[in-house]
Amino acid sequence: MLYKQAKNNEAMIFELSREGNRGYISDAPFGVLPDIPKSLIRDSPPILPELTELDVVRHFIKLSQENYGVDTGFYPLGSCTMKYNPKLNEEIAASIDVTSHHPLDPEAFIQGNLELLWRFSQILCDISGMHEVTLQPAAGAQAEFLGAMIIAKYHENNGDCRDEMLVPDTAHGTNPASSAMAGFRVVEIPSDDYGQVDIDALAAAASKKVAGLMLTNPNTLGIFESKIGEISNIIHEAGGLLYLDGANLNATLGQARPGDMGFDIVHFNMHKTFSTPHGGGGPGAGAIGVKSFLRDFLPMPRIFKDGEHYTILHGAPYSIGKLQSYYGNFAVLIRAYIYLISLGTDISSVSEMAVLNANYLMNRLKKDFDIPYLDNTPLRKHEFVISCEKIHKDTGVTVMDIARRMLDFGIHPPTVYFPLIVKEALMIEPTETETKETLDNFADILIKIKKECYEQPELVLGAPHNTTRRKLDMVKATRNPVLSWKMLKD
Amino acid sequence: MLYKQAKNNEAMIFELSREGNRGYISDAPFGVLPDIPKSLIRDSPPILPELTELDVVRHFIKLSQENYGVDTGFYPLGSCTMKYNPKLNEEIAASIDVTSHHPLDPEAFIQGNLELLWRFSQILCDISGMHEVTLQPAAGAQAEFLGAMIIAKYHENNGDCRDEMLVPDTAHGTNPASSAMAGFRVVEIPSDDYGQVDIDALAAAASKKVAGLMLTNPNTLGIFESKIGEISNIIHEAGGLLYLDGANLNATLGQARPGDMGFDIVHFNMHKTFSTPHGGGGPGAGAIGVKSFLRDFLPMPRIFKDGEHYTILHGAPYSIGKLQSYYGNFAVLIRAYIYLISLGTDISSVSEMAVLNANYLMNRLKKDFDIPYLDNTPLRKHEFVISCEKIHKDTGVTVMDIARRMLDFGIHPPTVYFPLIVKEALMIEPTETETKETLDNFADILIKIKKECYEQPELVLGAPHNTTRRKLDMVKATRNPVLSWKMLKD
Amino acid sequence: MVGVKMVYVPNEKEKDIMYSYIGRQDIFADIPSSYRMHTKIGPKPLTEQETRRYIEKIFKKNHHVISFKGGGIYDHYVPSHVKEIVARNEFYTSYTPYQPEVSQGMLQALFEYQSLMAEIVGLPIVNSSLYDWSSALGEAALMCSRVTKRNEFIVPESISPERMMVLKTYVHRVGIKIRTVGHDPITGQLDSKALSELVCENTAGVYFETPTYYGYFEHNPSELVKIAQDAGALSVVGIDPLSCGVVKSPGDYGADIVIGEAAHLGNPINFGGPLLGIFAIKNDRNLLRMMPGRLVGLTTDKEGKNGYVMTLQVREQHIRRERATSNICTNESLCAVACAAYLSSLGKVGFEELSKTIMANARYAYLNIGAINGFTAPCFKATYFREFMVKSDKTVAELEQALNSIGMSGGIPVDDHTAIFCITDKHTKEDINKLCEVMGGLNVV
Amino acid sequence: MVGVKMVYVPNEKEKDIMYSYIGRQDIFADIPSSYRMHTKIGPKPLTEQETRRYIEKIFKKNHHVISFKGGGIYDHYVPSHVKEIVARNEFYTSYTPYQPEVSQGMLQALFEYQSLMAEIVGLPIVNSSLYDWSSALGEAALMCSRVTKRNEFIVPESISPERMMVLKTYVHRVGIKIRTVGHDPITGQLDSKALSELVCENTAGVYFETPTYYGYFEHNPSELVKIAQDAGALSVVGIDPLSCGVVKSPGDYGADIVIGEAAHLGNPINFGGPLLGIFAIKNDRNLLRMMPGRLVGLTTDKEGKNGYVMTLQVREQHIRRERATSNICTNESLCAVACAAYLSSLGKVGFEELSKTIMANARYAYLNIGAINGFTAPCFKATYFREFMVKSDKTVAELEQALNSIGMSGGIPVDDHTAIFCITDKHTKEDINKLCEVMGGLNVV
Repeated sequence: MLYKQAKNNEAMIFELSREGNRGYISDAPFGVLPDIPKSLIRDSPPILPELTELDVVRHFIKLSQENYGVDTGFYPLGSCTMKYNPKLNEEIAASIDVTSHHPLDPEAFIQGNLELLWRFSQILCDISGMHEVTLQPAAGAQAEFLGAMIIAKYHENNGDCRDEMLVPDTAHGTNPASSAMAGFRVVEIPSDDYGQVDIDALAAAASKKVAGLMLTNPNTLGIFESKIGEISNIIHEAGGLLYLDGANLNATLGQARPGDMGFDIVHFNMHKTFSTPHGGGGPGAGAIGVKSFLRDFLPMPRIFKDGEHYTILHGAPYSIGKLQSYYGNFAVLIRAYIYLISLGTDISSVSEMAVLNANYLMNRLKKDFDIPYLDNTPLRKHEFVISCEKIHKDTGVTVMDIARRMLDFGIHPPTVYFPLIVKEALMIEPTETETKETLDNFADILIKIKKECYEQPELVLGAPHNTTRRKLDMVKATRNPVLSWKMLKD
Repeated sequence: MLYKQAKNNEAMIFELSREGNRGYISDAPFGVLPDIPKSLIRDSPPILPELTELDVVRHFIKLSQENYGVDTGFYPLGSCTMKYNPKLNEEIAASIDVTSHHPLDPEAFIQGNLELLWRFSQILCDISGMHEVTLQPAAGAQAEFLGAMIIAKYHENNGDCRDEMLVPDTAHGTNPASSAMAGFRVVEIPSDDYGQVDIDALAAAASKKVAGLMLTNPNTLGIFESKIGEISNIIHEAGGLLYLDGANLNATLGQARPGDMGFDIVHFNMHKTFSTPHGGGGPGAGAIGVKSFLRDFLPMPRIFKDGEHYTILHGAPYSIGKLQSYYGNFAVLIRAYIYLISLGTDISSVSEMAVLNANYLMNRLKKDFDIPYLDNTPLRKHEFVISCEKIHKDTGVTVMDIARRMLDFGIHPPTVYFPLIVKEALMIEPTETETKETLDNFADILIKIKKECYEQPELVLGAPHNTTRRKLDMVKATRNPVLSWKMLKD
Repeated sequence: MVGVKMVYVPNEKEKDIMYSYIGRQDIFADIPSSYRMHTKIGPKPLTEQETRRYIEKIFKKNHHVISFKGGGIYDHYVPSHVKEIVARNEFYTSYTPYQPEVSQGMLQALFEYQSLMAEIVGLPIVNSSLYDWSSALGEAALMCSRVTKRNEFIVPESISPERMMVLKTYVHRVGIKIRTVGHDPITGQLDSKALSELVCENTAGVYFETPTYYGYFEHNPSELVKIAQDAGALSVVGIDPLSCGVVKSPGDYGADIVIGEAAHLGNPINFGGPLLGIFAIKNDRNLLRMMPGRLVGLTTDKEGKNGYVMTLQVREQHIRRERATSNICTNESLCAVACAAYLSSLGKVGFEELSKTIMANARYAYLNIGAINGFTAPCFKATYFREFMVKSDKTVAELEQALNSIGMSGGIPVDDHTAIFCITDKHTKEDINKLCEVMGGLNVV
Repeated sequence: MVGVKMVYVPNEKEKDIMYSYIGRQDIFADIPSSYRMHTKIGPKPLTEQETRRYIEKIFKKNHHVISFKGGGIYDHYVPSHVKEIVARNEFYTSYTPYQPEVSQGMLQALFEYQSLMAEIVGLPIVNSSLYDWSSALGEAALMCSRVTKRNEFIVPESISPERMMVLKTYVHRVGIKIRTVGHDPITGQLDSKALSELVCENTAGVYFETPTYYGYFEHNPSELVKIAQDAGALSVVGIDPLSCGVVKSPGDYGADIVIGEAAHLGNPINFGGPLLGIFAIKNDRNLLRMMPGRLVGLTTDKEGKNGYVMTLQVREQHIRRERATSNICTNESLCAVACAAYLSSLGKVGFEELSKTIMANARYAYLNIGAINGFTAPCFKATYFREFMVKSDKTVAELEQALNSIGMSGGIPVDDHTAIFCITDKHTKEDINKLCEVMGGLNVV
């Protein structure tokens, strides 16, 4: 039986506007408006739509039904770790204790919040083997930028002028982008036949210009960089720093610690590894852990424990400064903290099942699909990558078509066309929160779609059939950008 | 564009069970289990399904998407007053103040709750013109039963043996059912050509055997019983009491008070008149207001204000006793109270727009549909009733088919086949919270469906086409009842 | 505040068009003028913020306590995800699912509630809820009388006074007589000999509770059921469903009707309401025909797919009117959905675990209380579930005062020196130790 | 507690089958053994109830205060229905909408956010969010430099110190120099003469804020924009969008880029995060190509129906890598949805009303504070929005202490005797009167 997504044919909110309707009314003023210079006054207020509370609710509830989340189905989007978002965390994050404090309120009034942040950073240190953690980055990419800035600051501080950042060819796009924002020239390191960093190439690249290496481990093929010890030596001997892109930390939680592997800087994604919801794109939250020799470069503010009291350090001479206002995405961090204290030592079962699920699913599929590097590297960690290149050559069906066809079965497709080194890549990350039945069902569907590619390619090419919208015209959207109601009207 | 409801093809929850999975784990015991006699011990625990938290969430979220509520669309279900349920009320009802108190906790600890109940009953008195209100009934039907019991008790107390309850032929089914539960013989009073109580028939029925009349005003045709003064005189002169079925109070809020019209007892439905959500069938909450001469018959407990303190009266000699445990459906009552204090004097705009919406929609439809009693009684209050008898005769399409066809347009159909005195009745109550556009859209669709009945009857007869399930076999369900997983398995 | 109504009432600017479309300005002209109001009633309208401040100010007059009161209202922990499920707009803003094709979600959820509760009580037919345990008892008495055409209903003396009052209200006017039967002063067990003597050709039903209002189980429920059935009466058993994780279900010993309270399985206590009345029967076509309340059944749609409908509606008031099996219409559906989500989350193992935990923790409490000088607990030689009687030298009022002073609320009084204490999964060991401390201190002073 | 993990991690009983299916027992064999952990790390697992108790115990160490601190974090009331909307599972548990056909809900909601914000700022192109105002400023500086190929960025001296620090971090390594321009000591207005002298052929962008960090408006923003544009630089304006209910929008006076903070429009303050950075530009293809952040656009599906997609992704890191217009990936989408729901609820009239209310209430506050002996407020001759500087004879620390002692938190310090106070729609007249009372009392003592 095929899935069918709701189609509510909901108009744009501006079209629902009717003069005189109100959806929220604020308190009447108790003060009197000052005289405002005429030149300052807006000619007419912004033309926001006018709706009742019911109109607004119905509109967005209908829209929500036309969206797909982890709570509605399997979401094996590779490298995004779309695990279940526990509801206790949501409830606590919505409580007044989390929502209502101003970050600049007096220390004495926010001791609970400071304690939570401090305790959380301690747990992250324990898990990662790092020595201090900052929770300020609003997201993984901002954490990467921070990591790159710390690398820069470290070398600057040593009077060492290094402007190259090494990045493997399997890296997330944010790595080179963040490096560039931090003023580095990006040097790409190729992968070897094992789907790992080519050690020779790395050694060749490791010069005095190298500020550091941004490594994802396990990498985006789901392959653990087994020569991490060697990599660490090469980079450190060249005077560079070793940075872990922690996007894939879910694979090693409680099994091995980046700090022990020689990483100097690690970033964490709360919305990947620690189960905070992704909100349709955000907010997430990031964190950066560093070894002790880098702690002075961390951004402000830092929180310290002083007996039973928690204090805030607002300035420090070597700090890189600030990345964003205040303490970071507190409401997201608190969810991650609750997740961690709830699981406690069971955290290792998260990585175990994440890895077991990925390997089980890969084995379910390996007869029917090409899995690059499988002969040389038979194990994966939390995710694995299939190549649909042969299907494409044989039938003309692209991996994007296959992805769209999966939608008809009520499954969110895996990541496509990434990593870039695999052609027609399908990057599958089941996560630990899914049952064996869900994995088996996914495998059956993917195999069925492969069959369709050969027997009824038009079915796949015409997909999706059962979603709110059929295949959308991306080219039109780019050629003639309509980005707002204002642009549409004009 | 036609609406399409989601189809998630969700299995029964027992089918999702996998041994060893857990969705909630309670704290470990700190005590030790007593020795339990073997004969007492259950052979094996109940076979409840085993799921993770994610499994449970996903299952019920998917089910919810296959349901239709006010928040997803227009719901003009006659006599049910499916108005918008304001979200502030939901948020407050979920707060710990509402959820966490035990009804028998010491008076001093629950003063806030007692005050809320007391204040609420005062507002209901003001609105209805009654003298005391009890909030105990769990629902409208239980309130009716209480009303009937009070009528019985009143006559008993007077040593007056009366065993007939008069009920108009337009009455809700609960009126006769509640009367019967209270030991009354039900005597039906016919309607006249104006769609109102036939005064002559009423006068003829009004004997010394008559305990009371249960009247709905406006009645279920949406027609105000204009001769209410005469009705009141007839009943009272016969020694009976006049009871208002308050299901349709939304029509007269702030416009006229049942107390002023001679009603001795009034019931209220929180989930109709006062915007509390209906929860897919409940919980609702009821209330009964009485004139002062009946207050001693009210159920226990009663709440009194004593200076700034609120006290509970648990027993009284003439009380009918108790209808259900404790104070009634507090979490529902609180929502209704918030609604009322928020609207305050604006409550009359609720009834104005409810009535205007109904009359507007009726006028939009009167050219195309038969509306009984319209010639004699051109005004309606909050609802109106169409007869689809002619369409049925002409095309064979029943009003139930028409109702099912409406589902394809994303609209919940009106009540069908009620009131019983109108053939192929369609009972339409738009409520005040809907916009003119929604009404216009509804009218257009109903007219379109009428056209379909004549031009493409198979389209209507085959409806619904776009809902989670197509037309369901009611006869099969009755002939071979499968009422649980246990019955299905066995 | 002017305009607050507009948030809930639209069409402010379209009113004129609508009035002129219908061709009249006074849409209340059919209300005799003597009844029409010419002044507005009610308080000043409040904005959302003002409303919240107003309510919160009143809430401040409540005080949160650790309460040991039960009596059918058991304050269990509700997992966050259960709350999130019943907060789904499509569930909570829907009406009774009269249009099944568009209401499969609620219907399936209710079918699942019926099914889960059926597993627990051991009977295959459970309605989709009644208001509460008390009114379920009233309905059960009425049903027994309808089915047997007899007019006596036997209940234990030890029944909860709340339930007894409600029962009396329900049967008062239809000529059903309530008879009571006592219990053994040592074991608390229902006096089966007295019951045997009480049943007769007028007995419509025999009701007993296990666990009883005093908290212990009937150790020989099958005997009680048999006495009823041998007399041609129906047996009605009242239960705390959670206890069925440990003890035999009423289905195991052949009960005809099972009632009880299930609100605590997934719902907060809400100051006593809404609750969730269980009503279950044997698979007996005659009983089914006479049963009160709504039933959801499985059927198929025109494409042959499984689907759910409300069924056997011919029993109900909206069709059968005064000959209906009950007047119930609105029930407690959403509480039943919460219950279904909660029970599925506990699962087979978790349900048994929780059932045992309650029993073990209650034992911890009564053993420790019983060990305090001047206190006796529990008071009967029997197996207890979650509630138990505590007798004390001091009066219940003195004890209550001492507990209140430290933010606790003691048991439900039975007499001047006896109260029924209740343990839920929210009580910690520390709570009980603190309770014992106060009790111990009371006697020292 | 053993087994807690099972709530989140399934397959406990199927692990063996799965291990044997893949034919290996050690799935971490690829991690060099020297790095593998042999002991479990972390605290004892907690049940849901234990977790809640643990957290609530820590929360008790917080104290709720009435705070007059703003600085970009404005504690506005969030209507209940807005919270309910963003709590929809389909919204909050979804990823970035990479598969548009199945993600129309989030895409349309984000398109609506972009559209609503476009109406407010008066520019047609708004991205679907950045992290916050501060990082938006950093991105704006980088973009100005990219677009103009110049390397100086001018900001007002009066900029918030938080934003200044973030800006410096963002531009530190790419060779952009920050230059500052002062303001008139009486009117607070940006020194347009100095600015005219400062702009040159190296100027990539000129940034100013209105309302400023000190709370008043720039009265001649179009002049400032013109100075920038005449020098071939881009003008960047930082705003509180709510002020645009009263004052001209940056679009009205021709700004090229608008940034600001919108979290307070529909989101709680959450101890400062998440926030909601606005980033808007003129309709200019060249600027559009260089813009950071995600954009949702309208298109059609294969049946010709309107639909939404993320568009112009070629600017982004996952395609363009080191040549991307920003590294931003995860943004603040759900906060943007809340903002869209909130703005649609206020509507045209409500937005203007609220904008004026804030302004009027702030005036009530500064007039009353200014009337207190020993206090000056506001400190510049200009039109104020919600924040204003208060100078006092007593030190800020003394004032803060007095306020803290009655559960209030005063303004954000500027210097020893000056602080910036902030008014939101949560402050009542009573709050402000109480504030004034404390201030008045302070000088008496």
